[in-house]
Amino acid sequence: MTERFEFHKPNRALQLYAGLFMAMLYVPILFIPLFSFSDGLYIRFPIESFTLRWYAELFERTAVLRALENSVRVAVSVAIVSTVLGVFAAKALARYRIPGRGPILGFILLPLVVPPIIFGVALLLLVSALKIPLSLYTIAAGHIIICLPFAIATLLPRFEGYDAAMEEAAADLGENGWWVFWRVTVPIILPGIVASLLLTFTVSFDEFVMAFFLGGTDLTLPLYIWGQLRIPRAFPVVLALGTLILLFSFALVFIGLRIGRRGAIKLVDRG
Amino acid sequence: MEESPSAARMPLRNRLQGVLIRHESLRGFLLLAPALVILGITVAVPFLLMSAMSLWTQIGFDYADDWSLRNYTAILTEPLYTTLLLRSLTMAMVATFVTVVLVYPMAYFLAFHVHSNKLIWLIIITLPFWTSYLLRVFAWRVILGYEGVINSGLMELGLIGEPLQFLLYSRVAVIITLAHAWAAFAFLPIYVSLEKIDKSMLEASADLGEPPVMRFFRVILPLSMPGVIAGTFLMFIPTVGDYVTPTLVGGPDAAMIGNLIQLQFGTINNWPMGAALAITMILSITLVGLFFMALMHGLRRWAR
Amino acid sequence: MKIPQMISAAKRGTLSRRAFTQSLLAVGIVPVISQVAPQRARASGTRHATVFTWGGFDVPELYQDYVEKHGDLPDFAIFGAPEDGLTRLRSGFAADLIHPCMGDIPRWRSTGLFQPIDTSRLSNWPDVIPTLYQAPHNLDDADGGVWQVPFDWGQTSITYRTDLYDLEGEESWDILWDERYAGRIGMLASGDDAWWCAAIKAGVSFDQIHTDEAFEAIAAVLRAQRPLVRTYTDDTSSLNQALAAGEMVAAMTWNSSAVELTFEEVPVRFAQPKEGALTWVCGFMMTQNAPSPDSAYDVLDALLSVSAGEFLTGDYGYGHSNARVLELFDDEELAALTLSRDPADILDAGHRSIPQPPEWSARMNTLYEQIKAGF
Amino acid sequence: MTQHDTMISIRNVGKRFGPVVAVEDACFDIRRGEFFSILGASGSGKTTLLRILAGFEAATSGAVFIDGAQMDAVPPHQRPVNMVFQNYAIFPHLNVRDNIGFGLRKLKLDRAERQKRIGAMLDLIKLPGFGDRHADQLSGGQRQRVALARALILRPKVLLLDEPLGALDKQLREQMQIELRALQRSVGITFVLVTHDQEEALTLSDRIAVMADGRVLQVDTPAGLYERPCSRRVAGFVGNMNFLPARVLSQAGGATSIDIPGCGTTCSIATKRLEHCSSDISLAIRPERITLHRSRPAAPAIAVAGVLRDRMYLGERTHFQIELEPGGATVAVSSSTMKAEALGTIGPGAQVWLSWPEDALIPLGNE
Repeated sequence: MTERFEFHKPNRALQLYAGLFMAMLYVPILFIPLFSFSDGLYIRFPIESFTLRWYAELFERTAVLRALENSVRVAVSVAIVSTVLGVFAAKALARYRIPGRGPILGFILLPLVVPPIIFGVALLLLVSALKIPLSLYTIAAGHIIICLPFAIATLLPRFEGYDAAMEEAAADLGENGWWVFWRVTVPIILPGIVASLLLTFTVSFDEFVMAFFLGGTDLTLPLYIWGQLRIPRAFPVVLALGTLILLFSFALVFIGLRIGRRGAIKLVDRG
Repeated sequence: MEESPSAARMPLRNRLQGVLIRHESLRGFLLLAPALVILGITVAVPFLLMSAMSLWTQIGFDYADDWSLRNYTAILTEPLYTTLLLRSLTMAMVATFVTVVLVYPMAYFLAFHVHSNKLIWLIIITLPFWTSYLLRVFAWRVILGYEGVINSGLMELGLIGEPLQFLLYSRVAVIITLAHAWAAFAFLPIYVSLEKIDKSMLEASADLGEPPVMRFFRVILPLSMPGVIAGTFLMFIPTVGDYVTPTLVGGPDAAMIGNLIQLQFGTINNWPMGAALAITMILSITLVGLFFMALMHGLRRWAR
Repeated sequence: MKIPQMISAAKRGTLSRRAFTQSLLAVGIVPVISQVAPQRARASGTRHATVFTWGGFDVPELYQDYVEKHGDLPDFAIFGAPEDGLTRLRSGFAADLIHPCMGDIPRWRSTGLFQPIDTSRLSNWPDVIPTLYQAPHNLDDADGGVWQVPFDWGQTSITYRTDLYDLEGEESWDILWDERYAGRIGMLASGDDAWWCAAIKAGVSFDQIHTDEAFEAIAAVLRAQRPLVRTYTDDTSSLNQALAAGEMVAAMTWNSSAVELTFEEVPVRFAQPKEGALTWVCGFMMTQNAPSPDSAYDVLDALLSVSAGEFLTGDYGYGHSNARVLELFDDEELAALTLSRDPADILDAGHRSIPQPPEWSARMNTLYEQIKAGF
Repeated sequence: MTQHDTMISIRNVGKRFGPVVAVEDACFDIRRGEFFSILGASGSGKTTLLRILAGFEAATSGAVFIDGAQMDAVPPHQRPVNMVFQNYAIFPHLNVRDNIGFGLRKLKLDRAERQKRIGAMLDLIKLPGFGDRHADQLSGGQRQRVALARALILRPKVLLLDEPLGALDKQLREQMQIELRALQRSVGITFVLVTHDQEEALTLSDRIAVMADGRVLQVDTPAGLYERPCSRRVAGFVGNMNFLPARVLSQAGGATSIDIPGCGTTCSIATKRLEHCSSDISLAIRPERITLHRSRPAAPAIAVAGVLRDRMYLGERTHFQIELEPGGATVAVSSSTMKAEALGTIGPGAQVWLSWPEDALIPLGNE
């Protein structure tokens, strides 16, 4: 590799800036775990005494666990549905000469640049016009809309990243479309699929605004948290819960992005 | 040579197969269909419904579907709506501008000065974006609060005698929170556009004796503009409609249009007005977006 | 195959198609095919009732009898304000019970979404304090039932810091309009409370509240207050936090804020303004097509029980509709909770809101939003 | 040619991608057991034609018959052809053994038979013991052999090869050419090779179709193409060729009288192929058919004077560039180095004479 002249020289000012930037990014988030160990009901700094009791209390609350269960159900279903649809759509976009490919891709990625409140409102209107009761299903339907762009954007580079001749070769060797898909396409794009599952799961798991409009009696975790934010005595428990969610999301996304490589970057590049 | 079976005598299955083989785009559309149908039903139809409803009027618990522009007239004439709309646009713009400016040097650093483990850096930078928005907003309450981290810290250091009040429940709080929450969205496209710049071209311009500062303004900045524009849009548009942040950290002067829309569908119970506000919001975002694009276009011409 | 192994295998590219298919089936397809909605096993075989209420009313302590009978808590849905809840019900949300206040009853009844409650099915009904439900619009003429079972009662008043707020003279609504403390006053964001309290402050008689003059007078009072307000919120947590921190010296609150802050040893008092506080009675209404009415009756009975009342009064500081609950507390304790042995003492001393038509609510809410936004 | 001998029949096949015409009215047959090449520059439509044969592209017009059966509605996986892809398309998630055995799933063989067949193919491609390697552990040549084995194990009627040697370096390419030819002889399957390398096509093929701009220009044996190109484009594509502008003076009987401007010579040649009406034509002549002289030769009737401009020593042969008249056309001459040495040391600027046998001139239209 050739020496990249000045870019190989460390730039002290930029390094300092990068350090500050990362601190600003993470410090606020780290206060959630920190205060989840505080004994007091109110947030006061510095923390006087530490406790684990909020975590213990967390596991006694059936409502939390139920909300967690609901969130997982919704997120798993959304992740699977949007990834499956994403695989088909990404394959079509990457492999076939489709008239109007640009506008179609734009339409699919549209939910990325529409405020979620608009989707929440619009879908609420649709659902109530059709007299569909609000439930976890309606939340899931809403989440699929915002997860599809993420799934497609993660999968599309995967499809574009390998030679279409692989699939042709499999067809040429006597496999029909379905078997080509299972024997060649899926194994090759598997990292993309796993990444898409993880990312869409996380997006759905954390989504609040659409769930707020589309949720019924069964609460997802963010809805539950929103309800609990108003109650002072519930509050430290919410922080404990938030800490666990943070840990969990971090783990999932880290794995997802690592597997999916540059999917997320490509995505924004297109947007 | 064998007689080829005539089309009519072929079983339907084979005929369909034949059609699919001959028409590649048809195969593509079949694969796309599930995604497009779902998006069509969940995006296009509700938007039409929303447009229709925005022309109705709420009377008590019922709608009068007498098709009038009453809601829009109210939005345009009553200061409440115009103020909130303008404020939302302004605050989103300020937050976006601040974020893009803060994020650019970081993206530059990562694109040009980091040579190994870029992926890990990228993951670490984007990680917070994937975690609960609610909790991130919440974290800022902890920091900006009256007895929050900043105030306690400054008091401890003896720099202030009394907690700063403008930190929480203010527009500043909303802008800081938005900037933090959306940093990743602005960061990625800028980074990608910087990363794409051919480094050898920069070496060439250095060879020609251009000083680094000029090189930045004449080569790097213009080449990264598409990323800056993409980042601006990706952050600006969703933030205009945000209502969680103003609710949690904004005070009376920081309410945004999203709050009002949400209220129309809740406490105020005027869905047609809510629909009209939502549509107005989309239209004004579009207008601002077009204006921004025109501005950028003009700037690029002028710079040439 | 365990998920971590699957992921690392996927990274190495060694995961076989069959293993992947199996994992996929295991992880996801089953829940997708079965159902998204939770299917909780019912000990009693009946469906749980869904209770649509404020956050904080979903705690096990209030539903002990129900849990004993059904083995688990009922389902909950949480609203920020009852009006949000009504909107949701109207958009097809299925709940059995919802928790509005007395003044809402006629308007809510007019939606046709509710059914009268047969009090003979409630074992605790004989203990319910009659003054809390004997309003003409609450009694069902046809079969003697009620539209709303009263549950909690209390006041909307001012919680102020006794150490930070320098009270001059008597406690009065003027505390929330005190210019010495500009920027350190907290207000409830919901018009249901704020508007009526402002009417008291403005001296508007509640039976005149629908008039244009009343609207103007109340709006003027609220506009005058706006520069003093730190924030408008319905979020008790924020108000308590701000009062505890001294960020606010006084705020419009319900009983619970003062009680909870006192528990935390914050020096506060729940004011008894000389003009009278806003008093309210809230309770539960049953929806017309309640999915599981039998369970809903069990919920109501549990809510009316003494054990629920003891918690509601002792921990939240709200009055409870069961007369026997008051016997558990001595006069001093009740006074500390700003409650009285006879609810009428409190309720009649203050002002109770009067039912208003939906148009009035819409006008009031819109106007209050404008005022909060600075117009 | 009887129908029995025809393996592939391409009938008026055309293919357009939107407004772009990739293949136009292709019409030729490929014989059973033949090593057939489609030669053309990139963008000539040769790969598209091959993909139409494999079934990856549907022809916009015309029909394709393989072994007598019409293929238009037959999807790729049901066609009796197999293909070796340009970059070999070795499945990255499978090892060599599974790559080669990929197509055997449908035959429902038992394990032993399966392994036997794969083992036989590994031997055939001289890679025994490589069965457990992954695609990324193989060299270019090895990949190519695996791709061949993977296609041949299904005993197709036709093997299609899309630039199979393009990714290899020169030495390996020459070695693989020999092996490929030997393989084709031993398995006796019809091979259809697509290439842009005329030398490769000439070396390997029984017959060649030359394509340019989507059209098939000529289908002939290598010798036929080399010696009797039917157009200037074909002539330019196959081997080196000099083109001299010329004018037809008269045509009578079997003889045509042609004037080559600038050399003051009128020559008559016997030809049947001069069918164009225009009198301006080109005379094509291979560099190796031209003889170089230091003085005007006596023997051949036609001799042209020129000035030596350049001389390149290429080992076995030596190349010369001769300018016929100042600023005019340049002619390339290739002569064996032995003969060139006999001319003595002549350098640039020297006056030389060119001569050729009469049948070396190929008159071609100026299209």
